[in-house]
Amino acid sequence: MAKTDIGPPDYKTMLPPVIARNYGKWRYHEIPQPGVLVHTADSGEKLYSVRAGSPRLVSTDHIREICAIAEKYCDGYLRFTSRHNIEFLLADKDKVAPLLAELESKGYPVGGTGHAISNVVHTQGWVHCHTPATDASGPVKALMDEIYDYFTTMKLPNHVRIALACCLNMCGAVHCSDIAILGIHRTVPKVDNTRVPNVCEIPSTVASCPTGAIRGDMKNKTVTVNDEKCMYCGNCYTVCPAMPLADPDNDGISIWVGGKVSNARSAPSFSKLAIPFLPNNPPRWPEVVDAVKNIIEVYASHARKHERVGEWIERVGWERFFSLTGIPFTDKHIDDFDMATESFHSSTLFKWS
Amino acid sequence: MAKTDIGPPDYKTMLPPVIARNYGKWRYHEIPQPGVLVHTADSGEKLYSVRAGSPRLVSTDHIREICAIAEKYCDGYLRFTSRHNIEFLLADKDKVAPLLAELESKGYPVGGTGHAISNVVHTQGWVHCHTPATDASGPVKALMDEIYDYFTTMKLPNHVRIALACCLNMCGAVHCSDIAILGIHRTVPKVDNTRVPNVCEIPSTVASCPTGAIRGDMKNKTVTVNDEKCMYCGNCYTVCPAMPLADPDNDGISIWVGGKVSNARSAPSFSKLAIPFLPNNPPRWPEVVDAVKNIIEVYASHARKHERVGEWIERVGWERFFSLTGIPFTDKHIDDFDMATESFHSSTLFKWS
Amino acid sequence: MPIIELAGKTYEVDEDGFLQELDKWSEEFAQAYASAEDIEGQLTEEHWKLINYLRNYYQQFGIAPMIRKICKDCGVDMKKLYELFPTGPAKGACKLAGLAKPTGCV
Amino acid sequence: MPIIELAGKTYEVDEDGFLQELDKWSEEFAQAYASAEDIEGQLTEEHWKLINYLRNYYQQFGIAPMIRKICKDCGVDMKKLYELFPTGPAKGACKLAGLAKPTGCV
Amino acid sequence: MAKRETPLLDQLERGKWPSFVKDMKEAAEKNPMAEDLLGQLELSYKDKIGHWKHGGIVGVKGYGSGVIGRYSDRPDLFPNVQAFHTMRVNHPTGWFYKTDALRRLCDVWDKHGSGLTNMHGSTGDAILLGTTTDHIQPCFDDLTEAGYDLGGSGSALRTPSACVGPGRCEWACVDSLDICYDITMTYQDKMHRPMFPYKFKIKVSGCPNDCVASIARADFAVIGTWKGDIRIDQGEVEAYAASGLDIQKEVCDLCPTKCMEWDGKRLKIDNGDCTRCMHCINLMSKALRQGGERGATILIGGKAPILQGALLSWVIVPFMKLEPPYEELKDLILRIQDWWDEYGKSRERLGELIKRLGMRVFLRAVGLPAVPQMVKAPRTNPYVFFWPEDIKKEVK
Amino acid sequence: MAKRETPLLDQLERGKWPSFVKDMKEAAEKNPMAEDLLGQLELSYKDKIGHWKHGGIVGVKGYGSGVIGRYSDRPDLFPNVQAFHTMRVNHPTGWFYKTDALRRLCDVWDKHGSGLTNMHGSTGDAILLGTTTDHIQPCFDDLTEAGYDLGGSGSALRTPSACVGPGRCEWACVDSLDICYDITMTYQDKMHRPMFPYKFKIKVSGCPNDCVASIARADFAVIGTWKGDIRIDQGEVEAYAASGLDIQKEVCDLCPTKCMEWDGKRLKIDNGDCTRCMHCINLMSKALRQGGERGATILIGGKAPILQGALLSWVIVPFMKLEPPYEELKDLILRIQDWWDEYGKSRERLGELIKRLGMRVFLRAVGLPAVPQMVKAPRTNPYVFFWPEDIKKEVK
Ligand code: SRM
Ligand code: SRM
Ligand code: SRM
Ligand code: SRM
Ligand code: SF4
Ligand code: SF4
Ligand code: SF4
Ligand code: SF4
Ligand code: SF4
Ligand code: SF4
Ligand code: SF4
Ligand code: SF4
Repeated sequence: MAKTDIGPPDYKTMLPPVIARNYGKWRYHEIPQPGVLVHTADSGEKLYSVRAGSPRLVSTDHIREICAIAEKYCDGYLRFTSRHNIEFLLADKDKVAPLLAELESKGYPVGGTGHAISNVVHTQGWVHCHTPATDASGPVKALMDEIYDYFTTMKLPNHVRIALACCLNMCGAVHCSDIAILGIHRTVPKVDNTRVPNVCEIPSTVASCPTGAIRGDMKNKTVTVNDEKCMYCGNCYTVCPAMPLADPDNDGISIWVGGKVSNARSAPSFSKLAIPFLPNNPPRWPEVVDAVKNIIEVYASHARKHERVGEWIERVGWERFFSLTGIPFTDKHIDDFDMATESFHSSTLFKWS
Repeated sequence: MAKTDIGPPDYKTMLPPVIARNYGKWRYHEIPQPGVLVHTADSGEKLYSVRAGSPRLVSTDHIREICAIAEKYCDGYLRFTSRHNIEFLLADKDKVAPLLAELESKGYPVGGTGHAISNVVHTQGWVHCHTPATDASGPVKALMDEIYDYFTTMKLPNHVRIALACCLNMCGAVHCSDIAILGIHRTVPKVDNTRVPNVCEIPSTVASCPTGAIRGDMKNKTVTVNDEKCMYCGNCYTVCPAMPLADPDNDGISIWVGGKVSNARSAPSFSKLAIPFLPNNPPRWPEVVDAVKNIIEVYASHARKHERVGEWIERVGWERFFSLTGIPFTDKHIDDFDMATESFHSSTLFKWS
Repeated sequence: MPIIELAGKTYEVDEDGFLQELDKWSEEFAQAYASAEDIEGQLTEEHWKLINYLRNYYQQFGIAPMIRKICKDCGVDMKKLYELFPTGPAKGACKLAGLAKPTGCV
Repeated sequence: MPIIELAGKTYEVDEDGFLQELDKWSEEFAQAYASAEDIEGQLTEEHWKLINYLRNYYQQFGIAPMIRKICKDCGVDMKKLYELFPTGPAKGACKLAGLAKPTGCV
Repeated sequence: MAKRETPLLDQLERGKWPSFVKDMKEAAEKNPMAEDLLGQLELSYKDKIGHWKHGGIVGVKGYGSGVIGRYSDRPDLFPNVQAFHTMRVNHPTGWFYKTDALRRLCDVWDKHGSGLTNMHGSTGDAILLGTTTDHIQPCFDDLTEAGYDLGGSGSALRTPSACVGPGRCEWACVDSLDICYDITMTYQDKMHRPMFPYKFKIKVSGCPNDCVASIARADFAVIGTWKGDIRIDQGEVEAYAASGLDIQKEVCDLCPTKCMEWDGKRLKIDNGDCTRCMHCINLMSKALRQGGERGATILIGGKAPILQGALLSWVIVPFMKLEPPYEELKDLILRIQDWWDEYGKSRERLGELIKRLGMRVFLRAVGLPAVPQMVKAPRTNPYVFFWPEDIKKEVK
Repeated sequence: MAKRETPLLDQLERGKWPSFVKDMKEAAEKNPMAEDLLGQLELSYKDKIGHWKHGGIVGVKGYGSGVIGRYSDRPDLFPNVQAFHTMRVNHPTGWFYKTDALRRLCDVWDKHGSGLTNMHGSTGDAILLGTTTDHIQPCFDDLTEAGYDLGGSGSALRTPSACVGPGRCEWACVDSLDICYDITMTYQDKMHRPMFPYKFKIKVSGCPNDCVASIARADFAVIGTWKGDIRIDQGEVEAYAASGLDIQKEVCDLCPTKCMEWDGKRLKIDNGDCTRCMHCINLMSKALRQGGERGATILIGGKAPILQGALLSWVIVPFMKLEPPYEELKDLILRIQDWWDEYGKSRERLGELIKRLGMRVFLRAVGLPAVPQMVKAPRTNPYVFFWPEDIKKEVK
């Protein structure tokens, strides 16, 4: 029988010697060019990190290629970032340029540092999950192709964190991203009364609904859904397989803006609804790509230096965000859930546009 | 039979001629001294308003005395303000000084303008209501005696609006005041099972409870209260007389701060809990008076010019408010109702004190 | 609590004259009590329609109906309501119908 | 849906081997199925205690109990639980007990 | 001379602020109700508890509101306040009085009641504190004779109120007094004959300073505002500066949108960014005038905490022109009340109903368009409802 | 060469950003599972719908978590992905790898699975995408052989993660890597054998920049911070200014508490007002160093929107010193989990439970004092509960 509970490999065995020597004693850093970080330790030693983009969904061969590069330039040391980029870790300054050259020749985008758009945190989509309202890897690839330039340069007012989740479970950082792409269903689950009794726990299913749209039908050991109260979140499907709600004609994507995670300057905050619905249009989701690009560009040309997307919008006001981006404001933008009234404008302090 | 639906007297019949002539054509105003407003019209005409404090609970004789003064100096024209002060309206500048002299001699405080503390908006208390947890007129009188000076001068950073309500119904401006004094109960209602069936609507009583602490007992045509879930709001008593909750030993007063109504600079906002409980100590409520005075004085010495109480606190932080005032922070200050988590600190952006 | 005597029977009522033992209600009570609510003479069919409606509603739901509902269900408008019960639906009609004193409306 | 044969009877199960017609469950089913969940030989009294507990709970409340509750009510700790059902309470125990496939735990 | 001993209340005669106890004693001199009130209040001060029974339904013929019934729980000790009802008298809009009218009110009240009043109640009425059941109707008859009518109570329209506005204030962007009076007269029926699910309050302020606290205390708030650039008299600005106002620090730095610039000589305002907060205008009333196009922002839903927490009114119409006869406004009020009346539960305020059913349902029902000015920020939760017409019907 | 036609997916091979389709095709060359995955994904692109069935419970002996079961709903067309489970492999803390370790992982996966992975999943695991039921146990055996273990799934502790911290960053106030690793090793049992009401996530960031998004995505967030004055190297500040950084505009004006002053030569910070937002330090890493006393703020409750709306974690301990063996921290974690485990309903996250029962109940249960740092502002509603000991018992 296999050993259990051995835990992950000890990270200390994975650290390049320059890190081991200067662990916890870093003094400052610089970003001499997009994708290259130089950290200087108290000791004066320097660590060069070269950041390359990744599709995240990678084959073992691709990983082996990365390993080969790391062995060639980095004594076999590398890491991944919390946003799924690859970081090659070098002690030797002289190897940086050749590494960059090889990465370029092999088609690795180098960047994602400083005031850039880094990799898109995303999820499974049609590749592996059972509840997606859209694909994940596809829209991300289509989008990154289009905004590639923002990855490899640092010309934005501040960094822009984009995330995608394929359903309301939001496996990813969607609820607190500068720009978030969120798959949504728009039709109510179809209850399969023959299966519910055998595969679902009725009380759990009833309890799963945020709006109380589900009622238990004890006689028939099934449930009924009040269509009027259902907003297609899919949580009932998560607990009850006999209530599927995917609908090719009506599933699609919503766009959210202005969230952030860091405590820099302003407090962390949630993303807010910008566009309630865009159609699923595989393979390249042109409507989604255009919409995100438009928001980025309006932000790029209007925000002040160091302002995150949300900070910019808070300063100029949401009226202005909608008028500048040309995105229509609808009743769907107005919160009607739980804490709704908190978001209503309870003052006369608004702008005309 | 009496005429019905005649409505209130037409206000136009009550306007002094100088107002009738310059109605809607005022140009600017000045406050030459506390309690005196001078409004200049486009026409160049001037209106002098002299504001005097009032206990609000006034006898007909007191009103007749006011009338006599108004007849003597104002051709019989006066008004009351939205905070229950009296305003004598004069067209003749020369009568202002004699009016002030007479008011002083008769003990009328003149002031409440500009950066002052104006009259305390308050309610019925033990004088006329059935749900009070404290008196209204008494604490107000005791407080105003003590902070009288802030009424007759204009030396605060901005005006400070104080209100008092004797129960959670908050008949007054308590929920949006710079400083609010609120009567609270602290023990659960005592259900009189013999009376409930005849004097209460069970469904309304059950529905009246914000925390769902009340259950209908259909068999006995009465209700039961879950003590654990009851926070003594008294709303059940409002709809069901057989559930009294007044308790001389445990009723008392809570203090709230930082609310405002005007849209000047910052948006209108709710008052927030400063002191969860102070005892009812008639006739002069010394603990309450001291607590309010302390807050006023800390505000007076720390806020910047034009900052309302809430604006000052928002700038320096609530940590600082509690450390400066010496008011202890407790778990009662942390919201645990409905929108609770909205008020939790979801960032690392706080001060140590 | 005051006791009133109507058509030979005694009833416990509160200061406002609302019945304190709801099961003591009877048609005689309503009729005898009408004049106190400024209704002259015999209660008409229209009065009874409203009184019965109120009683049925209260028995079924345990609450007094909202005014709009009364008007809708009984086909009367506000004017008519006050003609029938000059002291108003809350004070007049509910009292004669033997409902608990309304608290929703102060 | 796959059909499995156990001790001479056929059962419809899902891909994970969870019973699809819950009323077909029997003690024979559980015993015959045990080896598939890495339990060797006869189900012991301790196994049955847990299986019966799970079934009773499910019948009463319509849901599978939370693990902590199982441990408390049956007087077992996590270690014991995994000893008895090496594939774990959700996969192993619930399957043999003929409960709907748990969804609360993925 | 009052016959009762009131050692506790006596202590509230001391001090510089005018004393209500003095007024009570004054009334008690000639009025036995006032005297017993004093006695009962003293008892409350001793017991630390109120001595009024719950509720009371009394009224005048033809009305369902306007009088608050009240009975003592110690009629044995205080027989003259056994019944002690208050009459809510609708004040003249803006609380303007000519003394003869005010004296008439006093005379009626001395004849029928305790001689004690609140000038005014916090909804705005002249509150006549305490009379007996018998006196209610005659008192009302005399009041109407004197030109007064009752205000609202119960599940009715409550007495509307307004700031002094054009009567005295240079900042009134709408005629708060006239609007308030017009509404009061138009809706007499709704005020006197309760027919709503619960109370409904309307308040009108002439500008965003909101001197009548409409945003916090009215279900329906009308707050004057303007479009167009703030008009600057640069000479007067300099005069303010010369007189000691620190324009950079006190004005520009406190402008919430930071849309003002002052170079020591000229003040510049980027009006597109201005949110009309009034701060700069408040400080320099001679130098700055609001923009030329006047109207009001309409906000709804404000209320005290019972049941689900207090609400501040929120924007539903950013800008509405308001000229007599105020048809657009009154039309909107009717549409809103109709909807509320149809769907509201008993004791459910307008704001609570909208919270329960959703703004989108409300907006559709009353025919208002969704605009960004309605929200501080768009929703953060993804629980979006779509309308049937948004959804593609299956064709297969 | 892949045998399936994938005209839609082919279009995603174009463009400069690395293509996952290229990787899938690469894997499909030698692996039939990968090939069928490609085919099924193409079908999804055509149909605009996923083709995976609901759920799946599979696992390895002795564990109740770590594998996500998955079955195709078109096994007729794609038999090789009829079962296609993913293994969540716990990453080395900080996602540091030596290539030999990484190659070992690839070898295991080529032997047992599809040859496709996510590096990494958004909780942090190395996700091995797709294997059959039969292969799960042998794959696990080979993984442990190679030095790896599974991560969390289900109602268990999830794989903790940490920012790079002291490994490379000058701003790490705590040893994010060591804390994360220590916790991971300490709680192996809680990770592999689900026993909670629902999932529980822990993330550790070295400073308020929160590069591992703990505040948004962890039930329990540890964020490094400091006490004491920010240390200023005035010479370096001047150097930044000389190099073109506009210190007034870019640094001081953006300081959220406006506690910085710059006179063109010296930078002054009023540290009592500083909320340690990192902004100035972020911009001048050479010139400014955090204060000398290091520790962490503990925040809890963060999560995605299901069920009652997303939550950001909130402060429960403003400052905790964190030195190995982190007893105080681990003690707190245990107390919290115990309480949650005792009172939480099925599928109720920690934050939701606290929302339901109240912070006061939580604080008392886990023995933490209430401090002002816990709230943005005190409550606005008057619905305050008092403790039994606050109340005077009737003596009468
Ligand atoms: C490598 C990584 C940590 C890791 O353990 O993997 C990292 C590394 C650094 N972060 Fe970060 N951050 C990393 C994810 C994050 C995240 C999390 C995320 O994006 O999901 C955040 C919070 C994002 C948010 O707020 O929504 C984050 C917010 C910051 C900030 C705050 C910026 C701001 O103004 O809000 C800084 C400060 C700065 O950039 O000046 C920062 C600064 C840094 C520094 C400069 C710290 C240092 O001295 O080493 C590092 C280089 C930054 C750069 O890329 O320019 N890092 N950083 C992560 C790289 C992700 C990537 O591949 O792009
Ligand atoms: C008379 C009155 C209106 C009425 O119809 O009765 C009134 C009258 C004026 N108010 Fe007011 N306000 C009156 C209640 C209010 C209220 C309502 C309240 O207190 O309940 C508010 C909102 C309070 C709040 O925000 O909590 C109010 C917020 C203001 C403001 C905003 C100040 C701020 O910085 O927040 C101004 C502007 C200013 O003072 O510079 C203002 C300004 C004014 C001006 C200067 C307007 C003018 O040009 O005539 C008037 C003299 C003010 C003074 O007293 O210095 N008035 N004012 C009310 C006097 C009440 C009293 O007796 O003290
Ligand atoms: C007299 C007055 C207080 C005063 O001394 O000024 C008053 C007195 C009462 N109010 Fe009020 N309210 C008074 C203005 C208010 C206000 C302020 C306002 O209108 O601007 C509010 C807060 C604003 C609001 O409406 O939300 C207010 C919110 C309440 C509430 C809570 C309503 C809610 O939805 O939260 C109740 C409870 C109820 O309706 O059952 C209430 C109930 C009451 C009752 C009728 C007691 C009851 O539960 O039945 C009180 C009768 C006292 C008595 O015996 O005379 N009163 N009440 C005010 C009316 C005088 C007038 O007509 O001018
Ligand atoms: C694989 C992964 C997405 C990815 O591609 O990276 C993932 C995939 C799934 N998540 Fe997740 N979650 C993943 C990270 C997250 C995160 C992000 C994080 O951990 O930082 C979140 C948001 C943070 C949070 O936990 O709140 C997240 C919030 C959810 C939720 C909503 C939970 C909630 O309380 O709101 C669900 C629904 C559930 O638990 O039933 C969920 C459920 C699921 C399930 C198990 C689907 C389900 O309903 O049963 C998905 C399985 C997909 C599959 O077939 O492989 N996943 N999930 C991530 C785990 C990889 C890893 O271990 O590294
Ligand atoms: S976001 Fe939804 S669909 Fe996407 S991986 Fe997570 S649970 Fe699955
Ligand atoms: S999809 Fe969501 S809202 Fe609709 S019934 Fe299911 S759980 Fe409820
Ligand atoms: S606040 Fe409460 S006690 Fe005071 S008058 Fe209003 S309802 Fe009565
Ligand atoms: S006092 Fe308030 S919380 Fe307590 S039972 Fe009555 S309504 Fe509920
Ligand atoms: S609200 Fe505006 S218009 Fe009305 S009195 Fe106050 S400042 Fe003047
Ligand atoms: S009104 Fe307010 S927002 Fe507009 S310019 Fe003046 S201070 Fe600024
Ligand atoms: S969170 Fe702070 S310590 Fe950790 S990597 Fe980011 S900046 Fe460095
Ligand atoms: S860390 Fe932030 S709050 Fe502190 S001084 Fe720097 S910018 Fe200001």
